[in-house]
Amino acid sequence: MELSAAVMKQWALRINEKMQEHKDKLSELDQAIGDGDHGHNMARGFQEAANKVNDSSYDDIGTMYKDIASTLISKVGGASGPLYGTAFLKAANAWKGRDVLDSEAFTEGIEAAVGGIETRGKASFGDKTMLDVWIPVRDEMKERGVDTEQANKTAAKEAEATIDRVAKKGRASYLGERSKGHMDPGAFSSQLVFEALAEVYKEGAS
Amino acid sequence: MELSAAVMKQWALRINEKMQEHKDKLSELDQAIGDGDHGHNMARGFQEAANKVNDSSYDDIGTMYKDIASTLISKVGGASGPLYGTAFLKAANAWKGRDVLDSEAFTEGIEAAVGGIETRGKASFGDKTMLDVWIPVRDEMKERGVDTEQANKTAAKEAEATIDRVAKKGRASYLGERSKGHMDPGAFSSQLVFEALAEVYKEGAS
Amino acid sequence: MKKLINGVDQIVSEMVEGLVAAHPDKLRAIENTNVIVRADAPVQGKVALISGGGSGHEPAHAGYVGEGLLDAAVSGEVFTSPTPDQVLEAIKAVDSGAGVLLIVKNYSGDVMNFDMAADLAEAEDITVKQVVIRDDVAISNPDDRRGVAGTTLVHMIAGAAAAEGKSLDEVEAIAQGVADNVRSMGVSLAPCTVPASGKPGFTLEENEMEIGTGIHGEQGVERRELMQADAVTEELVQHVLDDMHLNDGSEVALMINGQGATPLMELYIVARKAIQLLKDRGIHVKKTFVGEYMTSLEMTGCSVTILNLDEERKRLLLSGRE
Amino acid sequence: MKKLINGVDQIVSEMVEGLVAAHPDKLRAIENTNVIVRADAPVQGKVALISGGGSGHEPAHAGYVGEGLLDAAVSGEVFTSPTPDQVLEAIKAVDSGAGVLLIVKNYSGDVMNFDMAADLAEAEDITVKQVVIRDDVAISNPDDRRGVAGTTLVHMIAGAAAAEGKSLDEVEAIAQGVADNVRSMGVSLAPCTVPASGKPGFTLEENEMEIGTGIHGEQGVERRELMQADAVTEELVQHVLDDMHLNDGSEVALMINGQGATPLMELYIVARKAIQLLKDRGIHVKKTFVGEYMTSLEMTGCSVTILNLDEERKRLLLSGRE
Ligand SMILES: Nc1ncnc2c1ncn2[C@@H]1O[C@H](COP(=O)(O)OP(=O)(O)O)[C@@H](O)[C@H]1O
Ligand SMILES: Nc1ncnc2c1ncn2[C@@H]1O[C@H](COP(=O)(O)OP(=O)(O)O)[C@@H](O)[C@H]1O
Ligand SMILES: [Mg+2]
Ligand SMILES: [Mg+2]
Ligand SMILES: [Mg+2]
Ligand SMILES: [Mg+2]
Repeated sequence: MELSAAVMKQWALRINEKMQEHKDKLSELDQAIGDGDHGHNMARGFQEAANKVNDSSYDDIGTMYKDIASTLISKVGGASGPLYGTAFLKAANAWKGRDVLDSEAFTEGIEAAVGGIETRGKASFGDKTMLDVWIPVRDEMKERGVDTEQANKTAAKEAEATIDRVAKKGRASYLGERSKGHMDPGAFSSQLVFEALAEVYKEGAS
Repeated sequence: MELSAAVMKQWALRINEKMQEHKDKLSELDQAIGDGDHGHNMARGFQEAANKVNDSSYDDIGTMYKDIASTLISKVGGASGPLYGTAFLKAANAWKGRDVLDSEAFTEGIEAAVGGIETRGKASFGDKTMLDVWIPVRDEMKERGVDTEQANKTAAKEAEATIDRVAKKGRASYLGERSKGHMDPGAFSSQLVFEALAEVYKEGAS
Repeated sequence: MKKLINGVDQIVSEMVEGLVAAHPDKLRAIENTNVIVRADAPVQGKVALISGGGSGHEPAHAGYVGEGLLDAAVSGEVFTSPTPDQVLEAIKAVDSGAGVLLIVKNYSGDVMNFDMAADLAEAEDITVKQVVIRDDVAISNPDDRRGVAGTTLVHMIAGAAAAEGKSLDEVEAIAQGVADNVRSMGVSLAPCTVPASGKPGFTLEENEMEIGTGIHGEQGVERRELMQADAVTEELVQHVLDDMHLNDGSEVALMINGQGATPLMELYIVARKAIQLLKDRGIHVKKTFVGEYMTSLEMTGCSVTILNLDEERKRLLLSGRE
Repeated sequence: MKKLINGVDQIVSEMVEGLVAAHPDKLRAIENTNVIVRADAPVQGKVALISGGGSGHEPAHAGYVGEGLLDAAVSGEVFTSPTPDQVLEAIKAVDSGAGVLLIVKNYSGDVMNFDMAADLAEAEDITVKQVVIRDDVAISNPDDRRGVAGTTLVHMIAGAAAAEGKSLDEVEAIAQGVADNVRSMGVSLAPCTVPASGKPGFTLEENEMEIGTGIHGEQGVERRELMQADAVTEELVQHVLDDMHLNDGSEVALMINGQGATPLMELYIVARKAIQLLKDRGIHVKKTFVGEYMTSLEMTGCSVTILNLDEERKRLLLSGRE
């Protein structure tokens, strides 16, 4: 398994496409248990990140993802801005100086990303946040190496699993038991991140 | 034709009953071309007037109607308070010292009432106000003497006739052409005044 | 109807109780009335100012009672002029001998009830003058125009004049000067519900608005297709300016008044465009008010008010209270 | 969705333009940001106060920028915390060397974004402190509580302290004292519509209300049958008092805050009952605020805030700006 700078660029662009496509659904999920802006936040932020990536050329994947992270941090706001921003910033640090990522290197980035989300947001697995998706994906990668198809499946399954949970962090937590029965919007946007990864890897490999 | 103090008392009480009964309709008419409070204004004011009349005993019709007028002036507010209040105050002046009213005396009161409304509100016949009812009733009384049944019929017909008019005075005038197609609420409450008169006269005579 | 009230009949009296309970150092109510006066009324030697009308326009009118503004406010039932006896109570409570100015909005009901009160006061040897506000250019005939948000600028400027110790004639002339030079026009996107009726005053489709609405929840002079904020603002400002004689270099005060339910955010978007439009015409905005000054319960919409300033009005407005 | 706007994407920037255009003597915007600062910032020798958060809470936060209050306000998108770089711009614009206090409401987004900004500022050698407001007793765990209307009392009291020339540590301690002693609880009768989504945040039947709502148009902690104003007030006040340690003789400030579409008339009816309830318990209300201080767009409803006053807080609040 190898991910070139070109594929990593495609990943960022594809994430953006997915966020645009699912913007309304993401906001609807957020409206049910939050304030209804997650789709707009994601769409706004990743659009800017995609523009940034398109306007520049990168050999260094670290530099590319640092730019993506800074763009997210400065354009998204809300809870998801610092969280996605920090995630990609930490990953970028791990990917610094590389123009291609093998399974181990990619996993290091994901590990760093999850660490960043945890430190920033102080949530744990099961709190019905984006971490409910990121943590199992990371665990699987650490154990078996990167399998993007598998990561995609796990992300989808784990996003689904947030439906039955009671939110412990973020706005949805204010609803207490009433947060049950709805998928966490950040979990779904995270699922889209790994769905994008599987797609671009497959296209890049073929 | 003669109206005793007892019948004149009944008139005031019957007006109140009619205003209570048609309160919602009066407010609905006002909602269409005004601010929707005419029924509440009339119901509030005439209820207080009825209480006043019930709590006192009068030989002098003038004194009785002066009390009714003061009550209306101090309890109704809006446009209709001063107008109905002034109308009955002027009539009360004309009826001062009398314990029974013949056709001529009653007509003098109605004439004075109409004069009061005209002076206070500066409206004319055809402006789509209560005067559209009061003026024809007065004219008929002056011409042919008091016929309460006829006054009732004329009032109903003239209230109906306000529907097609464009309001020139009061809140409804702000709507211009849009005021067409709705009966003037003050015209309808005035119709009720004469409907009450016909009823109590008939009952008193029988 | 969803309202934080206890019963339709207690609304005004409970509001008055709340006002006085919240600001006991500033306000006092006259027993058995809905009249609110300055706690220190009558103020010796000062001309007293009274405003009032139906309730439902809060902060008007009781919110303007205080130093440098009104001496009393008379609150009728919701959207119903108060009765002459209540106005008389207010007059008697605030007159210090220097005379009383009644600030009256040009509605049949207000004009008649305040007029009757003035007659009653004159009979008790109190000198009373009246100024009638007719700022709503939605009505074409100037004599028939309603008094709307511009009334609050009369409170401020005449209030400042009275606080300076000016005589009744002087304060009246200044108030009349404001009344003659102020114009307003409103737009509504959604109606309000008068508590006594329990139903919205009218219905509007998702893409409709009413242009030229007054302050009593009535429909406006025309129903129109909903436009963007800038276009709406242009329409209102143009309508108002068409009725004024302003030149390049004229100085004005501008008020963007919310009708009750429109977020301040939107009022500032309207203010932004209104200020641009005036600037484009060379008109100098010396003071801008953005907020709720004269509401129509929870109506959605706003009005634009422009006041032509002369030196005296400018001085009084900029030095006075809001 | 019926709003006086030009487009969903321009709302915040046009509001900021409007604010500055309306009050050019008082306010200034930092170019290419939605940061509003005092026109005379940085004020030499004075500790600077910054508040902010998503937009849609107007007059919070930009409406509190001015002498004796905030030095800057940072506006995010509607109901979305502003980004760290915008907060950093604000910090840089207002720091005079005396240090900067960030007033942050306890929402994940606000906390994280302001925290990142504080880190960035420290890296530029600016001394930054933060006070996090958690006044919403609707949430039972004190650590998780949201910052709501009580935040504006921090603006006022910490603002007065900074204006007196107190040091950053002193101002921080005073602000923290307010934060520790203020409690709020809200109720909503109707939702609001976030412009970007275009649909109301939730739906309520004619006889339903949400108890324990925050300030972002979310549902509350519980849906209940609509009650009369007095009963609602009793519930809110009791909930707030249960979380405070007030005695017979305690002195407090009271705030009845409208969520956006509730007429001032109704807020005064609520104020009346709240004051009665406090009086019954021997609690002295030294100052009452009734109006819109921290809104949720055009949401219908209100919140009750009670602040326990010590001598210093009382002095600063009564002498300071509102
Ligand atoms: N403390 C946290 N830790 C991890 N994720 C969080 C945290 N708080 C919120 N989130 C995630 O952020 C998402 C909401 O993001 P968004 O709607 O964009 O921001 P906001 O909540 O400020 O409106 C939630 O669905 C959740 O997945
Ligand atoms: N100037 C006037 N002259 C005669 N009648 C008038 C005048 N103005 C209003 N009216 C009458 O008053 C009625 C409205 O009364 P009401 O609704 O109680 O008062 P308001 O208009 O103050 O709400 C109108 O239907 C009309 O008949
Ligand atoms: Mg959200
Ligand atoms: Mg009416
Ligand atoms: Mg009325
Ligand atoms: Mg948000």
